[in-house]
Amino acid sequence: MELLVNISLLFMLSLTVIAVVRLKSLFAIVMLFGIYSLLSAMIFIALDAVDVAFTEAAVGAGISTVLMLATLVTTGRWEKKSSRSSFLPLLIVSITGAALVWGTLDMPEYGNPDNPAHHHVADRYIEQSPEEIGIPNMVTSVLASYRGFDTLGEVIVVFTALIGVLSLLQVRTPPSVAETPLRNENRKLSRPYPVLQVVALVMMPFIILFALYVQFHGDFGPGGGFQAGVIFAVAFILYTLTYGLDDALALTPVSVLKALAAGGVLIYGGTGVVSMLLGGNFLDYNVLSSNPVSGQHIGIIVIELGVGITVASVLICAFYAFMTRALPDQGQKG
Amino acid sequence: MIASHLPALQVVVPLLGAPFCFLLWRSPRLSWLLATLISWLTFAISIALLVTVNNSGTIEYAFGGWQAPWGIEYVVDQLNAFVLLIVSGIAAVVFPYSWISVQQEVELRQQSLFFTSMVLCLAGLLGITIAGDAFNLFVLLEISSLSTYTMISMGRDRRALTASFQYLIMGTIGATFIIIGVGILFMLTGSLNMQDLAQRIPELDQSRALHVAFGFLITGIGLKLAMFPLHLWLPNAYAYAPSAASAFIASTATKVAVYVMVRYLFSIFGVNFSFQTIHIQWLFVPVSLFAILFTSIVALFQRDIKRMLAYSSVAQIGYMLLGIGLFNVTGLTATLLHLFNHALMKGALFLAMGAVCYRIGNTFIDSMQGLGKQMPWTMAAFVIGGLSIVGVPLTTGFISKWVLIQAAVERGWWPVIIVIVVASLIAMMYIWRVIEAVYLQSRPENAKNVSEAPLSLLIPVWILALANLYFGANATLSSELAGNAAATLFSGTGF
Amino acid sequence: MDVVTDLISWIFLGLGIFLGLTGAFGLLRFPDFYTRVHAASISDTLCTACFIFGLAFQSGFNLVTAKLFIILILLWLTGPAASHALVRAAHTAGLKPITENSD
Amino acid sequence: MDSFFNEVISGALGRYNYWVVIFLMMSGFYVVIGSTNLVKKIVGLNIFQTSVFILYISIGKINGGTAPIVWANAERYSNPLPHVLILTAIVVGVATTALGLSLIMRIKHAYNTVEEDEILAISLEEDEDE
Amino acid sequence: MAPEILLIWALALPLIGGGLTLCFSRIPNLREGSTIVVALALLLVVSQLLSHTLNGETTQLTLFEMLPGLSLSFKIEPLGMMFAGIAALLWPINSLYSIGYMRGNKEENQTRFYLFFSIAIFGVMGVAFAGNLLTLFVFYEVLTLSTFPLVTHKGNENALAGGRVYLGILLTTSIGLLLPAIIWIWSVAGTTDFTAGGILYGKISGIPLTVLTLLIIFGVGKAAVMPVHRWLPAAMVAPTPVSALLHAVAVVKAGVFSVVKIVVYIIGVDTLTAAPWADLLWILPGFTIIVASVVALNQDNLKKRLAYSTIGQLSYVVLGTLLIAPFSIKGAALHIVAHAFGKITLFFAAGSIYTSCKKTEISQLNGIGWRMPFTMSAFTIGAISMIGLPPAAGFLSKWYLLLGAFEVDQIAAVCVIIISTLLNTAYFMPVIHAAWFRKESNESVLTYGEAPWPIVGALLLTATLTILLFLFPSIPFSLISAIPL
Repeated sequence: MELLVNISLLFMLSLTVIAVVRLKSLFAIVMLFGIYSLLSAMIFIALDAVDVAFTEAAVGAGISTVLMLATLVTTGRWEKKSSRSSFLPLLIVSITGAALVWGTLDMPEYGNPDNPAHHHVADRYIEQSPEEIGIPNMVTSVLASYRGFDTLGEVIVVFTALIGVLSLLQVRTPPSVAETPLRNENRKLSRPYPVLQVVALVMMPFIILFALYVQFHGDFGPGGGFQAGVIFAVAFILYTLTYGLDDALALTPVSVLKALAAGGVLIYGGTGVVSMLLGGNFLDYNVLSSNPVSGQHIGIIVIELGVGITVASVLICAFYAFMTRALPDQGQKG
Repeated sequence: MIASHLPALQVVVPLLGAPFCFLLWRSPRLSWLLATLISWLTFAISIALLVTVNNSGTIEYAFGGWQAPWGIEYVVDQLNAFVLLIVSGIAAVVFPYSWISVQQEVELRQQSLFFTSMVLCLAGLLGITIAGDAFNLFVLLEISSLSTYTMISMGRDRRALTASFQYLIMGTIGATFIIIGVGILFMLTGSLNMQDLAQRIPELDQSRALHVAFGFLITGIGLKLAMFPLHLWLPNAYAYAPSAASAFIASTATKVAVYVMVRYLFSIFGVNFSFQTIHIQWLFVPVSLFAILFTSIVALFQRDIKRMLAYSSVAQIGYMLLGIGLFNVTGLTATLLHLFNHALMKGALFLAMGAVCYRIGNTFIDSMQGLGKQMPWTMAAFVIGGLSIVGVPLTTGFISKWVLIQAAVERGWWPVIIVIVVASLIAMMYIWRVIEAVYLQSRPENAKNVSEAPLSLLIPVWILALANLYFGANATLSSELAGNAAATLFSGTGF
Repeated sequence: MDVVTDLISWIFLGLGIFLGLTGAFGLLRFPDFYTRVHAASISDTLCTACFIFGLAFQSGFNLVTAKLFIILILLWLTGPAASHALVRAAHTAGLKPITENSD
Repeated sequence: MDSFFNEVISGALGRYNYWVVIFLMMSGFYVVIGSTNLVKKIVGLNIFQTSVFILYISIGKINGGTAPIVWANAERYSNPLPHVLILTAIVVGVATTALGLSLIMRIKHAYNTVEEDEILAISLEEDEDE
Repeated sequence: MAPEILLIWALALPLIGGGLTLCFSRIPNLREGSTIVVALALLLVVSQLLSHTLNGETTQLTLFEMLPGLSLSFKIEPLGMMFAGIAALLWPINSLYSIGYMRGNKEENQTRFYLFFSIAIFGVMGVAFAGNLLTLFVFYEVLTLSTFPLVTHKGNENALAGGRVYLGILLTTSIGLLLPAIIWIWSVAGTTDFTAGGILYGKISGIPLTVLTLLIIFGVGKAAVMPVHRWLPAAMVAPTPVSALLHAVAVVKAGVFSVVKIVVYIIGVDTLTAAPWADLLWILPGFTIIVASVVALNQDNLKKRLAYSTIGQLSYVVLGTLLIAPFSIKGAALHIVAHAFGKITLFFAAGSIYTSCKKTEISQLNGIGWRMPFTMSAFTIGAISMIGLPPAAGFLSKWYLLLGAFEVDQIAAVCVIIISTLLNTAYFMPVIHAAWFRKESNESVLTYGEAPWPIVGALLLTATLTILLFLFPSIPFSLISAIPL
């Protein structure tokens, strides 16, 4: 059964990829990439990686695709025919692929419980993390505590991306209310997308609620700061898409988002510094409380919060920057 | 108490300093000041680390209190303490320099973002160097890469954008290759910790999968360090980035990548596997010899001096790989020495070009004619750096070449020596072009008259230029550090 | 499990499969954009509803059922809204539906 | 002979997953280096990376295991470590994508094209003009 | 003062001179004055060192130790002392001459001229006192690079083209041939220190030794053994004081000096004798001597003719060295001195003519002797020394060379020396003849007299020295006999 699911998913993935290679319509390619992401999220579930599936669906199929679509608005939807020969790339790819396949012959069998990968470091995570960390989701334990520094690094990567996006694409400063006194009335008169706006407004609280659930339930089930941050960002992306960038900017000023993005990193890093000050190593949550396990709890909750805040604000901010570039004169249309 | 946390602080200080730099976006000056402060602090930390390592041996630091291999570990030994010193030292010189240069070359809006990126890049590079965990290395690699792409894209020329994009694609492919390699290693050993991997890999000597992992890692790292012929991203990236960024990246980023290469070849895969099973030297030696000659010749024909220096960098990376390929302690010493020396010389040269760019707005050889009279100090520093590239005695470049030749002599590979000598001749020619234009031609009538660069640019330039002379005249310290590290790597005991 | 609930569940699932195939078939075979969206939106709403009912009967009455229903509400909210947005965008962009006279 | 075939089949069953993933990876890689449209390159990069993620997760899979969340009835759990690594890698991937896409938008603005060939041609002209 | 301190002063003084030149760049009188003062001070310092050396003291000094066993160090030994002595003696005279020349011809960029001149002297001091091959190499290159701005002083396309040839050949040969040779020596012997008797004994022999010797002969491009002589005529685009000091004294002498020094102190005379075909090596300079002399015959441009004469004369030194006979090597060393004084006189005279009447071709010189009697008298003395006739210094050195050639039974070499002497006569005599015995052509309406007094003073001094050296050769002789062979 599992084999069947696996094989059919892999088959569909292959089809998608072949379509991506062959198609010339960028729009179709981007949509296919979204599908590819969703399919791989499914395969992750089939392979027991629920957290990864969650993230892949939210990030790959969600944010990445949205950003790619925003890019397509400016760049156009069609790839031009290239005169370049495809021989060299094909050769490189074939050699690389052949090398990998050759390597697989000595690789441990897929799914075999005796594989070395499962028996050195992983054992301890599975056997001892429930006692050492005290939370059921081992992925969260490893992510936030055993390999907490990796996660700090990845928050910083997100933060770095924000720096890059902001330096490349400037977020528009919204026309202030004082400058355009008629704007609010105008908008009410010509509310462009009534159905969508209402739906969005109804959805938003639920999305945010769900984000919070994912944020704080990450210890027990799939989820955590990243996923929550992405979902949170999605709420505002939805709002932006239906109400326009100016309204969204009024709702969440960029300066606040920037401060939050930095703040999230600092919350995470600050936890590490505090643990250092309390006599432990950097990011050693044991010292945060008299009881090591509750210390781990506190630490994980705090750093997940930092992750969530940074990811959400970075993604929102980046999306605003993309929209500013994609729809440059939206503000004037009002 | 602080002393025991030094390895963490080395990376955490810039890592957490960056958000503060960013928060000061309204005042680029403040964020620059903070960045400079951070760079000095990290420099102090790396000196302290080097001293500690020399006195009491390898330091290990377990993040989160989780012992390796379960947690992430930082390991400082003689090798990476040395590299840390190079990176943070260059940062401590370049960061103060960047203010004026950035003022002129980067839009006001982007300035504090630029400084933030620089701090992030520094953090990333230091992290790569100090990391004892293969996957953590990847994460920090991405931090440094993303911030580098950002800095490059801030160049004024629109080609900066395409250069940055090209680098992004190549860099990401490289990073992906690295994670494929790490993934296979994990699959075979179940560990990500470098020391742990080093212990487990010898058991797998004949595994085809291990060979593939090796191939992917070397290719991935090769992309990052611009190993010929994977260097195509480098010249544009260095040429169009803002001067401060070029100087910083050129003198640190590829060095760190070379370090990673050395770490993987010698510490993780081990000398036996890399050199006696795979025979990587048979790849490195011909490739680097060809790279040295070819890119030196290409450099001869560049009109933009920054671009010329970029090609020269590819050639210099060739020397470093050659040192590895010679496969003896002396050769490795030469590589490590050249890491240090090349950072000094390329730093001085790029900083001098930044000063020129500050005054005349570009770095084309035609517009630099007769500049020797108008910017005597800047150009004198350039000459020192240039002589160092050529390998003139009493400059650092000579020391590295000397030791490299020594290594080749030990091997008895005379053709290698001939290539080195010929390449030095070519290097002399391309440096000479500049000297001739700058000193022996008069300033064209229509060219604008400029004055000497401001002191805040000159002082960093001269710090590096004098360092070139000092470490060229007295290389005992640097060669001892490099030699010890090389000997430890070869003995296989070291990590 | 009760045979009756199982049966009901499978009826729903079968209906869902039928509607889904219909929608997919329509998506491929209908002549223009608007009709295709129409076909797709059927699989969006009724088909998913059938699946969820079917699955709800499969799982019995517990937390999973509640979650399934929340998903259903979500899909019912977003599916039609998305179809609406698509059609509206096409209309704004000036895409004309095929009518009898258009040939 | 039979045993040989059995071996081949079981070997293939133990590796088909890797092989398909390698195919996906290489297709993505091909899109990156083979296409000239910058957006398509980024899409290819994402496919390349996502496929690597599948490879990692495949490494962590244990037959008969369940998701690594403590659960009373679980016999054995799949390996959580690759999951953690890939969570990180996904986020790194989206960060790179965002940066790459913003670069593309700026390139479009500066060159009015996102085709590598055309940009190269323009750049060559510029180099000659200087 | 202790010799070590003196040594440091000898190296530092030229640099100080250069610095002073820069400081006083706006006050020409002070600038040139300071140059002369520093040059005299250097002469004083070097003469002090000379007295130490004559007492048989050897002095060593390590300035930088870059890596263990790789250092920048100095060592005073007789041969180097002699070279330094010539340079120190001729620098003040040349400075005097330069002042006259540069002002007389209203050259531009005079500060740069004096600055690089000083740096070149610094290079010479370094070469002379070098304690190991590396140090020699470094200062050899300092000399090359610092003379480039002097060669291209005029700054026009012609000068730059000449300069490129100059730099190209010298750097290519030194880096491409000499440096590998140094590396080779170092890899074989483990050191590059100049040691009496050489350091290669038993370390290298057979064909490789011959190859190594060839690498050195051609690697030291400044010795201008054909075919690496092209730079010398090319460099004649330089102003005359430059040609005079640098191409009669500093640069070319640094070249042949290096050859002698390497043969004596690195390879070792005995070691070289044992090398295969060692007895044929002299053919290279021998060939150069003959060819250069023949070419010189056909040059109408006075400086060009002097340049080819220099090529030939340099090869005497190399020839003397490669005959590997004690007498011939001493003769070679002596010829360095003799040729220096003689050739600088000749160049000074050429510059003097150019300054006073802008004549550069030999065919224009008819009757010039009566208009510029001092200049042409000095020229005649110089020429006599070049030819090797008494009472000029050239006679002594040629005598020793001949003795050496007989000592090792190289009759062919004897023939070469004799034929070349005839050729020397053939290309110098017409000039002297024209200057004194031909009537000035009537077309010339220019009236001119002697050149400015600093020029005349300088050339008379050097001419006098040429004679004095013949009459009182005790100092060079005692130095030469102290060379450990």
